[in-house]
Amino acid sequence: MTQMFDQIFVIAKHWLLGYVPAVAQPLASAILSVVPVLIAFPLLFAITTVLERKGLGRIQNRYGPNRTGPAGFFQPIADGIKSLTKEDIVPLSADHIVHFLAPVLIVVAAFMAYAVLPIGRNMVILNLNAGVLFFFAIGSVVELSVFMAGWSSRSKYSLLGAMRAIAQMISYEVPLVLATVVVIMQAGSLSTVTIVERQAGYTGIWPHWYLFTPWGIVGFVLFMIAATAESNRSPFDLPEGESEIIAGYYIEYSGFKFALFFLGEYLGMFATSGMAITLFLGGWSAPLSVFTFVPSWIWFFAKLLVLIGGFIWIRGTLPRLRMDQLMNFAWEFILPMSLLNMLIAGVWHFMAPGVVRWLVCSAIIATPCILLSAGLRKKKRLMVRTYEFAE
Amino acid sequence: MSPLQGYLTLSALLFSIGLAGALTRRNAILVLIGIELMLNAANLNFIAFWRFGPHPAALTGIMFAIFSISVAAAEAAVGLAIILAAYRHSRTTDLDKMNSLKG
Amino acid sequence: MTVSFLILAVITVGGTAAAMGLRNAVHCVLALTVGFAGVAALYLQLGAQFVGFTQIMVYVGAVAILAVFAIMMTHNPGLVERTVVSKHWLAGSVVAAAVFAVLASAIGRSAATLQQHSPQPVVTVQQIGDSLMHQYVLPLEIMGLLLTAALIGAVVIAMDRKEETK
Amino acid sequence: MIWIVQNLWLIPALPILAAGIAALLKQRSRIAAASLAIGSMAFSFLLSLCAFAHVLLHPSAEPLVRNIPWFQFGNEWLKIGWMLDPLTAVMLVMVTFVGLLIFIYSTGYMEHDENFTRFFCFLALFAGAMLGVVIANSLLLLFMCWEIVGLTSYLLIGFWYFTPSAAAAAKKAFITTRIGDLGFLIGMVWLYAQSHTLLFYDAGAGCLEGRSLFHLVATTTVLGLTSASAIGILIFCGAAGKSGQVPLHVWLPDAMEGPTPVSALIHAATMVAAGVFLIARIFPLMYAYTVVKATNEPLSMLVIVPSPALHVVVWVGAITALFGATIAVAQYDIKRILAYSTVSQLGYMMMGLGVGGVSVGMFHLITHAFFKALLFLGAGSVIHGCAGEQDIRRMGGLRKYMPVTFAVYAIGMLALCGFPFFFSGFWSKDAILHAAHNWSVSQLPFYMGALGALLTAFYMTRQVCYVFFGSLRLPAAGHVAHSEPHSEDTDHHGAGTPHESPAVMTVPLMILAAFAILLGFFGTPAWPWFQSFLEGTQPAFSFAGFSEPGIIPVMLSSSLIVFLGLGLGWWFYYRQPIATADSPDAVGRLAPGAFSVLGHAYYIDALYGATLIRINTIWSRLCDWFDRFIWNGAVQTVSYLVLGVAWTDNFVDNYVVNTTFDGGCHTVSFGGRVLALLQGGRVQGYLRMIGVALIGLVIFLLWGAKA
Repeated sequence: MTQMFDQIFVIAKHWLLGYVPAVAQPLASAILSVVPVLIAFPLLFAITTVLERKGLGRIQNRYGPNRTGPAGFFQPIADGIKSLTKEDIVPLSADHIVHFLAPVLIVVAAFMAYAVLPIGRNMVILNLNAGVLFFFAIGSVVELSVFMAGWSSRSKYSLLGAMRAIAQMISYEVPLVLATVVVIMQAGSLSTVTIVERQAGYTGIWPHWYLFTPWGIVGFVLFMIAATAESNRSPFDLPEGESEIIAGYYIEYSGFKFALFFLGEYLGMFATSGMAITLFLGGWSAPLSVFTFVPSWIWFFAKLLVLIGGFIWIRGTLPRLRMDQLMNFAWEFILPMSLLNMLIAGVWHFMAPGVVRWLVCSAIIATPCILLSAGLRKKKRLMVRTYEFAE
Repeated sequence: MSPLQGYLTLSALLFSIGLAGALTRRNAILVLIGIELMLNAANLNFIAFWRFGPHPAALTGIMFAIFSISVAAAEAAVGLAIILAAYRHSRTTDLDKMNSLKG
Repeated sequence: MTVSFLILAVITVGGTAAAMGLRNAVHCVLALTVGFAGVAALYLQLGAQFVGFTQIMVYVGAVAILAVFAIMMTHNPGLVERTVVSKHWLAGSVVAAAVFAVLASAIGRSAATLQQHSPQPVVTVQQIGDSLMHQYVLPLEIMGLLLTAALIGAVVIAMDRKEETK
Repeated sequence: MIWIVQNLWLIPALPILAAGIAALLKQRSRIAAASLAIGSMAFSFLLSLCAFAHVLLHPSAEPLVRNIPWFQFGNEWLKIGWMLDPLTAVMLVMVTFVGLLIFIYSTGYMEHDENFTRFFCFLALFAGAMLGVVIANSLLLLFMCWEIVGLTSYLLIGFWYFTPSAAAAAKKAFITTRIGDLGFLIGMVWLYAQSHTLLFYDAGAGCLEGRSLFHLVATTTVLGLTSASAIGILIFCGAAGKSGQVPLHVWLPDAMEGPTPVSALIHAATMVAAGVFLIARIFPLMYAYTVVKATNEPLSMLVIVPSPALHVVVWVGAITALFGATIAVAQYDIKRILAYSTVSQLGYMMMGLGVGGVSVGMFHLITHAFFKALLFLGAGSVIHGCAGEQDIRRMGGLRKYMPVTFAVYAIGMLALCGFPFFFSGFWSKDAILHAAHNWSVSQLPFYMGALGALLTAFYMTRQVCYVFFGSLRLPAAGHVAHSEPHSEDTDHHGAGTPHESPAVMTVPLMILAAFAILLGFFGTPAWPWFQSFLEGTQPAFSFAGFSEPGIIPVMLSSSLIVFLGLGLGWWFYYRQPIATADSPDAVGRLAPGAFSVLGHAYYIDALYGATLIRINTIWSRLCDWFDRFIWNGAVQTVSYLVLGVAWTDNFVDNYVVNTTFDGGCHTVSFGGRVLALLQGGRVQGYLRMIGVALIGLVIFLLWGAKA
């Protein structure tokens, strides 16, 4: 029974495929596996927007959207209608083709990233041998589209915003990849499915998630920080800043294209969160062996929602960084720590299991972390933003 | 015409396109890009020969491609850096104007 | 000679040709990314997954962005470019065409020797990693050294000398 | 092997290491330097105690040695090493202990000196080198440490190098000792040539062991001396230089220019003792003469059938003893008096070595080390208290102002005089006199020694009366004393009222005083513990020791002499107290001429200045002239010849070679210019060429290869 629920989508897909002539079957199966993703995640995006706005409202001690529909839950629909019906303004001097391609490309890239995410047991669109690599390769396309957006609309603000965004993305892509390397070292595979299966076991009731190892914790934290920066979310939302470069690289966009950018960003955020879940939080596997009866895909989305909640919370509470602080943070703290983390993964791999291994690895990571942060704080390179003229 | 020949012809075409670009463009950056294209063509050759070669079990072709890709990356970085320096020196990236060894 | 190959070939050649032909440098780079993507797709078609993704990551993700940055930094609106091609463009294109002709004829002549059809080899990342770590470990190390040197060298070369004089 | 013997090298190594570190310290880090030196010294002292205890608990006739090959030359290894035997152990304990006390004392004495750190660096180096001398088992190693000792003594005496007299004294000390060391060096080389080793004890192969001794004695050289004796005499030159024996004693009084702790360290405890110790170390060599004459007698018999070397030692010692004592009578500088008394005491030691063997000499050395260190440090305390005043005529009545110093000084003085029964000096000096009395060759040394003892008592009494009794004759603060530039002079108590020294100075004094009293009882004839310890036999306590022939008379006579000396001193200097600083000396009034002669130390320095140094200067002038005109002329001519050759070469180059060469160069550069046309600096041009070349290559490969 639980099996049934777990595999319900797979079963449904095969059932549907039964009605398709054999010639068209590959195409049909591809469509059948892609379309649900194309539906599910935009829905999640809609829910997330309203959740975020309400959550931020609560954090900032005000009501969020609460007019449209029950408790304002139809707000995203209203927004969608609005952005669809708005006039699509393109600057006269803009490079029309590129200006049009940019948002499309960003959304397409964001969607392609889902191809390798195992949403549930046997529920991955294509099980690539180099899945993780694919994921990051696609992620790097986003930068290009951002540049296209910024450059094509012939505006100083957008160009500067694009430059900022790209600089930030490139500098945080390095630690992002390095943080995943530890998992790859341990799992010995680049295929997301394999990585999840490696974590799916249990000792007693406790799962074998990579989160529960020193390098796992550190890697997860680093990965999430880098992911926050990758998806331009607060406190790293430098590319858009009302005070400096108004809306950043999509300042010249309006109506549906703007919505597409919005969508693309959130999809990218979901994708990285999903990757984080796959790499560190055991993908679709249940957190405790007693909960295995709950279908795997539910677990995946549950974890995803938890991470999104975390994102919202951080956005509501943390102040933004300055640009230089952002860069220094990336190159002087995150990068060394992730390199060190790889070392620890190696040590962990070659030491005998036991308490000693834990202590040694934790010590190796903890001491440099403290020293480095202390040193940077002494050099005034790494601080919370100081408001020079306010206060 | 065998698939291998197709790939080889394609790579030859890429190579000559890159060469043409490198020979005809003024902008140093685009010249560099043309060279990158030639490298790509070479990589395509490696892969094609690996694929249709006598014993693909040996990963020589792939290895060579990987290494040359990384070399290309390094080369691009250094080359662009040099172009930047040259631009800072003589406010242009026009190769016809950058024709003296010492400024 | 499959259809997919032809499509990819057309995309690639078109992209690269546009990259070498367009007037606007940024357009060139964008078209170039299309060409790179096409090459990556060809790799995938040839069954070299890893190389294909590496290609996308390195070229689309890094080299293209780098080139774009370089263009942005070296673009000075002061001078208007009458032409994008250099003085000797004719000689250059002739040479390029001759090279293609020679190579193509060589390939055509060697048609007889290139007839064998081997089955699609499956190569996992595992194998690649193993051979990188065992058979090709020395080239790997040298590559790492080269990349480090290139990193530092690029930074040093591109660094603005004015800061030192300050 | 026992760990202490294994690690004996640590004892000198530690202070030397400390010196090395202290040399790197900054001038201001005084605490660090002092604690380094003192700490290392204390550690060495503990180690020495361990060594001493080991020797005490496991007495063995054979010394424990540890030899390590140093380097190879020719086909034989040069070995160095260290050894542990009663002699070494005793010296180690003495040097480290006294050194430690002196170090501690110095922290107080030098506290106002700005070169504090340098001072302690030198002190530590000196102590280390001295310890090296003590433990060395190879004459070469001993010699090296010996030279380091010389160097450091030079540095320390000239510590206040900015006072010309100190610099001169330092040079004098260095050069004088060098003269002695020349003999030492020659003797050493000769010894190596004779018995192909410099190790003292090396499991039968050492140069102080039977085989080589027999060989040395068998060969006779000039004046019918056995080579053993000749070598012994040569080495004794070195010992005489270090130990200030006549005629090489001149440096010792001048060395008083150094800081007082240095004087104590150099003159009381260690450096001067080094000479005596050297003789004691190579005693078998000196002694060997007779061994073979009566082959069946063991080495360690006390009644000596003297060898010529020992003759020399005895006579030099006796002369020095008397000589120093006489001079000391007429000195006014408190430290010079002590210096001359040291000279005479060293004479006693040498004499003791000669007439009574190792134990007698060494016993006096040890006791003397303690009470002379006590006296010097006491004198230092007096000088310190009197704001750098050294002239005893300007002191007086100090016993009221510095009672502690007075008490300990009195103890030291009595010990030096050899006050009967209660002071160490008595027993050790008595042992020497007794041995001299039994000396088979002549009685003269005994009488000289006795006279010396009388004078010793006399001049010590004189000094004490001058310094501590009578009325205070310290001048006003305006008059700043001559030597010892204490920066503290003008700081506090400049008014001229003496003050007691701080505890850090007085405590070591008390300790030394205690030892100055007690040590004597280890060597009484009744319980000759020390002698038997040195000879490795078990001490037996019996008053029968007194019943030996001649002991009682000698003792009585010597104590009588002492009392006589004290009485004379009292009569001259205490009965009518010295009123003013300028009032002439009591003895001086009796015999002014003799007194002034004594006051100028028999004009020995003047004599040397008139003879040796004069000759030396003339000779050096001669050499200079020779160098200037003969050699230099030769060099000049050669250089002119070379110049001529150079000129011709130059000509040939310019007008023959270059013309052809330049032609070649021109053609080459022309070709280069032609080829350079290809390199227009146009990258694409190069690239085009490459493309063309590629085409050519492919065409060749395709069509050309077939043909």
